[in-house]
Amino acid sequence: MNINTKVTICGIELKNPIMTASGTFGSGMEYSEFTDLNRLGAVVTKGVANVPWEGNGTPRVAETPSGMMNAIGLQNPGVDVFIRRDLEFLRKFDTKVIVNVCGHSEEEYCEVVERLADEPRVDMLEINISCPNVKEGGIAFGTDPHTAERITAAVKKKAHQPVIMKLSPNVTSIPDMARAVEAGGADAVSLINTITGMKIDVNRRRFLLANKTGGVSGPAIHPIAVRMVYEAAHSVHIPVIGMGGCTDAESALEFIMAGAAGVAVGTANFRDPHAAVRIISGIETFMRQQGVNNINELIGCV
Amino acid sequence: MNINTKVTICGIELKNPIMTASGTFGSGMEYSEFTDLNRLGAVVTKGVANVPWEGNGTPRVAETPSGMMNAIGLQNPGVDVFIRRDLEFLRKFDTKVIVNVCGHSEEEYCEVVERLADEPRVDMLEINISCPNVKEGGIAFGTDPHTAERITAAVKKKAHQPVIMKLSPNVTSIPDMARAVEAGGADAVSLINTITGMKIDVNRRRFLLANKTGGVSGPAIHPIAVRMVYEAAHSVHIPVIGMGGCTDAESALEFIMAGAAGVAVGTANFRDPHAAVRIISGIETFMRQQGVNNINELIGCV
Amino acid sequence: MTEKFQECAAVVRQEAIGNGIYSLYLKTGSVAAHAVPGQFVSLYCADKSRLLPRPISICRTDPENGVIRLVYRLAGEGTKEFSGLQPGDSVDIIGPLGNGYPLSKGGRGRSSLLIGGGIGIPPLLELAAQLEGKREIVLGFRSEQFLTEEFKSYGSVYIATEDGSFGTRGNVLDAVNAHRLTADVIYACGPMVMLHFVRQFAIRHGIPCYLSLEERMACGVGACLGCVCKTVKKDAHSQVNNARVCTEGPVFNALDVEI
Amino acid sequence: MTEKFQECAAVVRQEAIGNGIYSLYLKTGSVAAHAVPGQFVSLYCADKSRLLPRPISICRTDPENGVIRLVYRLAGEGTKEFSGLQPGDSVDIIGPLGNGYPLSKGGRGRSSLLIGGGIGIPPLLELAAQLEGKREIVLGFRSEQFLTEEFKSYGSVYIATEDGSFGTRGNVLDAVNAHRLTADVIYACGPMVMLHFVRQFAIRHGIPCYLSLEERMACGVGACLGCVCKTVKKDAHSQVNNARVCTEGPVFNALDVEI
Ligand SMILES: Cc1cc2nc3c(=O)[nH]c(=O)nc-3n(C[C@H](O)[C@H](O)[C@H](O)COP(=O)(O)OP(=O)(O)OC[C@H]3O[C@@H](n4cnc5c(N)ncnc54)[C@H](O)[C@@H]3O)c2cc1C
Ligand SMILES: Cc1cc2nc3c(=O)[nH]c(=O)nc-3n(C[C@H](O)[C@H](O)[C@H](O)COP(=O)(O)OP(=O)(O)OC[C@H]3O[C@@H](n4cnc5c(N)ncnc54)[C@H](O)[C@@H]3O)c2cc1C
Ligand SMILES: Cc1cc2nc3c(=O)[nH]c(=O)nc-3n(C[C@H](O)[C@H](O)[C@H](O)COP(=O)(O)O)c2cc1C
Ligand SMILES: Cc1cc2nc3c(=O)[nH]c(=O)nc-3n(C[C@H](O)[C@H](O)[C@H](O)COP(=O)(O)O)c2cc1C
Ligand code: FES
Ligand code: FES
Repeated sequence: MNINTKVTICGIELKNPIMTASGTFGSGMEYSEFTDLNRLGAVVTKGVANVPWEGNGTPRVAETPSGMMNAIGLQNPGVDVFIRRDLEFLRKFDTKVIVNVCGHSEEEYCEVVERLADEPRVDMLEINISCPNVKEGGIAFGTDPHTAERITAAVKKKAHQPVIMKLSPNVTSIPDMARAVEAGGADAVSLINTITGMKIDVNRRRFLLANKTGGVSGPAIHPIAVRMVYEAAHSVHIPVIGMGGCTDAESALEFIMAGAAGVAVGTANFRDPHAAVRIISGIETFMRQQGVNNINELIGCV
Repeated sequence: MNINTKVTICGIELKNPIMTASGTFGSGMEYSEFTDLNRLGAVVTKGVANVPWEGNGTPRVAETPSGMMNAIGLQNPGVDVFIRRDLEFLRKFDTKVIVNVCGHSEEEYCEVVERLADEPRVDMLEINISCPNVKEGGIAFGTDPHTAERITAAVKKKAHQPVIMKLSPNVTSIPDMARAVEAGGADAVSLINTITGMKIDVNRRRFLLANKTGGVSGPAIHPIAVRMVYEAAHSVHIPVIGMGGCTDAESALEFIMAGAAGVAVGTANFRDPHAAVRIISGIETFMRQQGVNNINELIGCV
Repeated sequence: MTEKFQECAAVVRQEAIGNGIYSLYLKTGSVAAHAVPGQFVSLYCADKSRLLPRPISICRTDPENGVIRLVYRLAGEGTKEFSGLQPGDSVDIIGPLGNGYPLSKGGRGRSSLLIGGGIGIPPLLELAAQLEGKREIVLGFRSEQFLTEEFKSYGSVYIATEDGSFGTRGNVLDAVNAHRLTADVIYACGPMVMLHFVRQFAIRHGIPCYLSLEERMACGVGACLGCVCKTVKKDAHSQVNNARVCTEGPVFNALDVEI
Repeated sequence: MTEKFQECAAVVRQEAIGNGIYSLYLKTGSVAAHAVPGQFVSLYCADKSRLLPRPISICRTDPENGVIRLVYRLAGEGTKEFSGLQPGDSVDIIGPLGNGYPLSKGGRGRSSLLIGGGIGIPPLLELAAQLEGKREIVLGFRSEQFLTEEFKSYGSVYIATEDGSFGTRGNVLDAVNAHRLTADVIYACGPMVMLHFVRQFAIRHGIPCYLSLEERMACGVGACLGCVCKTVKKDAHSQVNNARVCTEGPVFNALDVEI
């Protein structure tokens, strides 16, 4: 059977809907030892800012039941080194490149977007307004519809590539947030970023993470993410990229059937460096078994 | 070593902070075959309405990674049978009784509270304004601070027992919600109710639960719950009761150290009917090992 | 209702008795001694990511040795875990759960028709063994059979297979009709759609009929209200037209439930 | 940096070598052949509720037979799971990870001081075996010793115990001072507080010193930035004063890190 796994998001054709989730895959270099980046629909890079960021103190990661918590705090080498080193590295691969952008202010986001505007290696931009681990910017922008709309509009003015706005799950209403960024001109939305959590070391009576709180990711949050992806897909007309606990073909297909045109694999990489490629193969097997010729038939099919 | 596990919540003394979470323990009858209810700080009953409720269609439950999802939809026999049968049953035990109350409208909540007002067997009321599985009432009241405050004030007018308002995690700001119910006159807050999730049966391309969405509970949500309990405890002056994925002494102590005066055990009962009693013993062991005489020293100690 | 126990049961032995079908013998403390036909146990998984106990019907009980036998089909991760259990291992269980079949409706001097479909067949084996009167046993399979030989010790066995590879081609009712079977009472267990038609058959022929239903469960002991089925009349416990499959069931009088 | 492999490793054998201390031998495809002293592997748990790989240092390598030896202490649920591994079982691993100790700093004609504390001791064993010059080895324990006999094949061993039950009462530096030990290079692994004082000692005496650090990890391969330590100078990869323990480390020149 001839199956077609190609999806088109904002006019960009991906060979399949599976991409890596920002911050869990570096810029592909580390995992390229294990996995063939050419198999991926896209690589989404770690968030990059206008200048290098130090990130938070350690411990920065902790395990939770069927999940993990992180408070990296968006450590990154800054956009200049990113372009010189990371984008250069990605040039070698036949996959799409989505650059995740972070900032403390509208200006900082815009500065990065401008710097990337003429980089041919950048296929799309994902604007992270939902990081729970930085004090300013990040989640503060991602939990208020008005701010989110304003930032979207500002970024869109500078961007030469399609703009994906990355939403936070830490909100009362996903539809409100999705509609806000759509109104601001977003070309797509991605969700979910991590859910804010906390872990306490009871023997030492103190927080396990230096940052006190961290973002929960992994299979634990998958059912919550699927619900939110479904809500987003049913409230906007732009494409939705789903993520949160995707570990196998089944959990990826849940996102697709809930309405996602793309699916990002994050924490699962830590458990299995081959996760993304394994998921792609699994989806192909599913399509063959179920007689689905075109993956687009499955998007939003429930 | 002589240890004191007694806590006082709204002037009611509990022999220890461990209670059952509403809806996971019936009214104690079913689990009394396995576990000694006299050991519990309190039994929190399944939500009760003014009249019998049918609840949702089936399937109503599904497993998720380190958690589960339910959409019971608050099936209950109505307050009359509840008083006659369930309260009567609980009379035999030396534990506190907290009655969880649900309704579709302010009037319905008030009706139940009035019916219970003069029941001596009811030590406290827990008002569920956070059930994600009913269309009206429930979560609709629990995600808007103004509505939550109004309902709290209305219920307080009728209640003869202390009123605990049960908060939803499906909100942008827990502090806003906690402060709203405190302003409405709540004597305590409890949290978290379940987080709305969705599961899709990919082979059949349809929702796994008849209700489409359900509430996620269990260890998967524990770090999220601890964060929210911490936030609540740091934004109001009334006592906080923590719940969400408590399965062992350690996870209970996390809630206590985050600021909870009481901890409810829910989904863990399904994995182990002895869970609550095991947790109580575990806390006692911890206190002995760490030389903690009085559990109140641990409340909010991080 | 029988007394319930939570136990750590020792694996006596386990064998594959068909394609993805396993037969597991567990040594219990009290469960075997208290179980009646049609009851089930719930097995807890060792893997901590899987919280909910898995309900599995009791296929045979050996109260003297405290052993129960379960026959189950690989369905997902939980049953996959159980399929790896070996003598020396143990598994946490809770049971016996549910009500079981009313034996007194059949028995001496009366004829019983036992109808089982697929993985609904196992609980009928202990029932067939404990009933006393005439027993006609109809078993429906997709293709491959299991347990049929053992049923032959307790009555006449009629087979239906979907692909016609053995017995009547079609479903259990096709076999019932082909052999013009009838009885004083019908006991059935199997997929919902089969039970639906068995129920209609029983009502049409005015035969008392007991159906063992299946529903997704959380607690298994009646506390969570996860596992209800629709009842014709208001249920005494729930005060609505819902009964708990794990507690009022899994066996219901066909006249009492809407399926 | 060496090449990394994800493998399913077969358990050769496992034994308890102390109170809650286990010695595990794994047959690997390529890890053993590529590992250098001071590198580690990460072990994945079978239980699906535990996602993150557990970093464990390589204690010995037997490249000819493809076997690595790990020595670890029961710390929580993951190591508890590993402690149940038996010959015939297998475990998923990834490695060798990290940089390892710079062997050339010690070696023939030069003297090395190896300082290990508690569960930081195991990786020093392969280092001691591969170094060639004079080796003085200081091992610190709370009370119970492990691996000391094996170290004796490779150099002079000095013991410190917190409770004074053997050797110098106190910490490893008390033993270093008591025996007036010095060397051309120091290699150390152990708790952060021990490394802090070893670093100060080395700087004070102007001895080149390599410390193996520990930090909570997620990916173990440099992708997540979970495991950083503070560096004195701007790190080339991060462009800030942070280096990844799993990639730039776990072994750092004492002059380069702030601990
Ligand atoms: C009263 C009763 C008796 C049963 N007796 C038997 C038996 O004797 N032999 C047998 O093979 N099977 C029996 N089943 C079905 C059996 O419970 C499921 O096949 C099993 O739970 C699947 O678990 P899993 O982890 O392998 O599948 P998964 O699909 O991974 O399980 C995920 C969750 O769904 C639940 N689930 C999945 N399928 C079913 C189902 N069909 N019914 C109820 N819950 C389900 C599981 O319990 C678990 O909570 C019975 C079910 C009930 C309700
Ligand atoms: C580079 C490196 C080498 C190590 N080498 C050894 C060794 O040779 N022998 C040995 O016994 N231990 C070693 N450790 C510590 C070992 O990783 C932890 O003891 C182990 O991960 C605990 O896992 P657990 O599931 O039993 O504990 P849990 O506390 O249940 O683990 C929960 C989470 O915290 C992490 N964690 C807990 N303690 C530590 C710790 N001390 N360091 C890093 N992560 C931790 C776990 O990996 C897991 O992700 C090493 C650590 C690092 C970073
Ligand atoms: C260690 C780590 C670092 C992350 N860094 C970023 C980041 O830089 N930018 C971003 O938008 N999301 C970041 N995320 C969020 C992920 O991209 C993803 O949204 C989330 O982890 C849920 O997916 P998962 O459950 O598959 O990991 C990070 C997540 C993890 C675990
Ligand atoms: C099956 C089920 C039924 C529930 N019913 C109620 C209810 O009637 N009223 C209520 O306030 N909360 C109800 N809850 C929510 C729990 O009381 C608790 O807040 C939640 O499950 C989180 O705790 P846990 O993770 O320990 O289960 C229910 C939860 C479950 C799993
Ligand atoms: S499974 Fe909980 S009531 Fe039946
Ligand atoms: S653990 Fe991920 S970078 Fe080191």
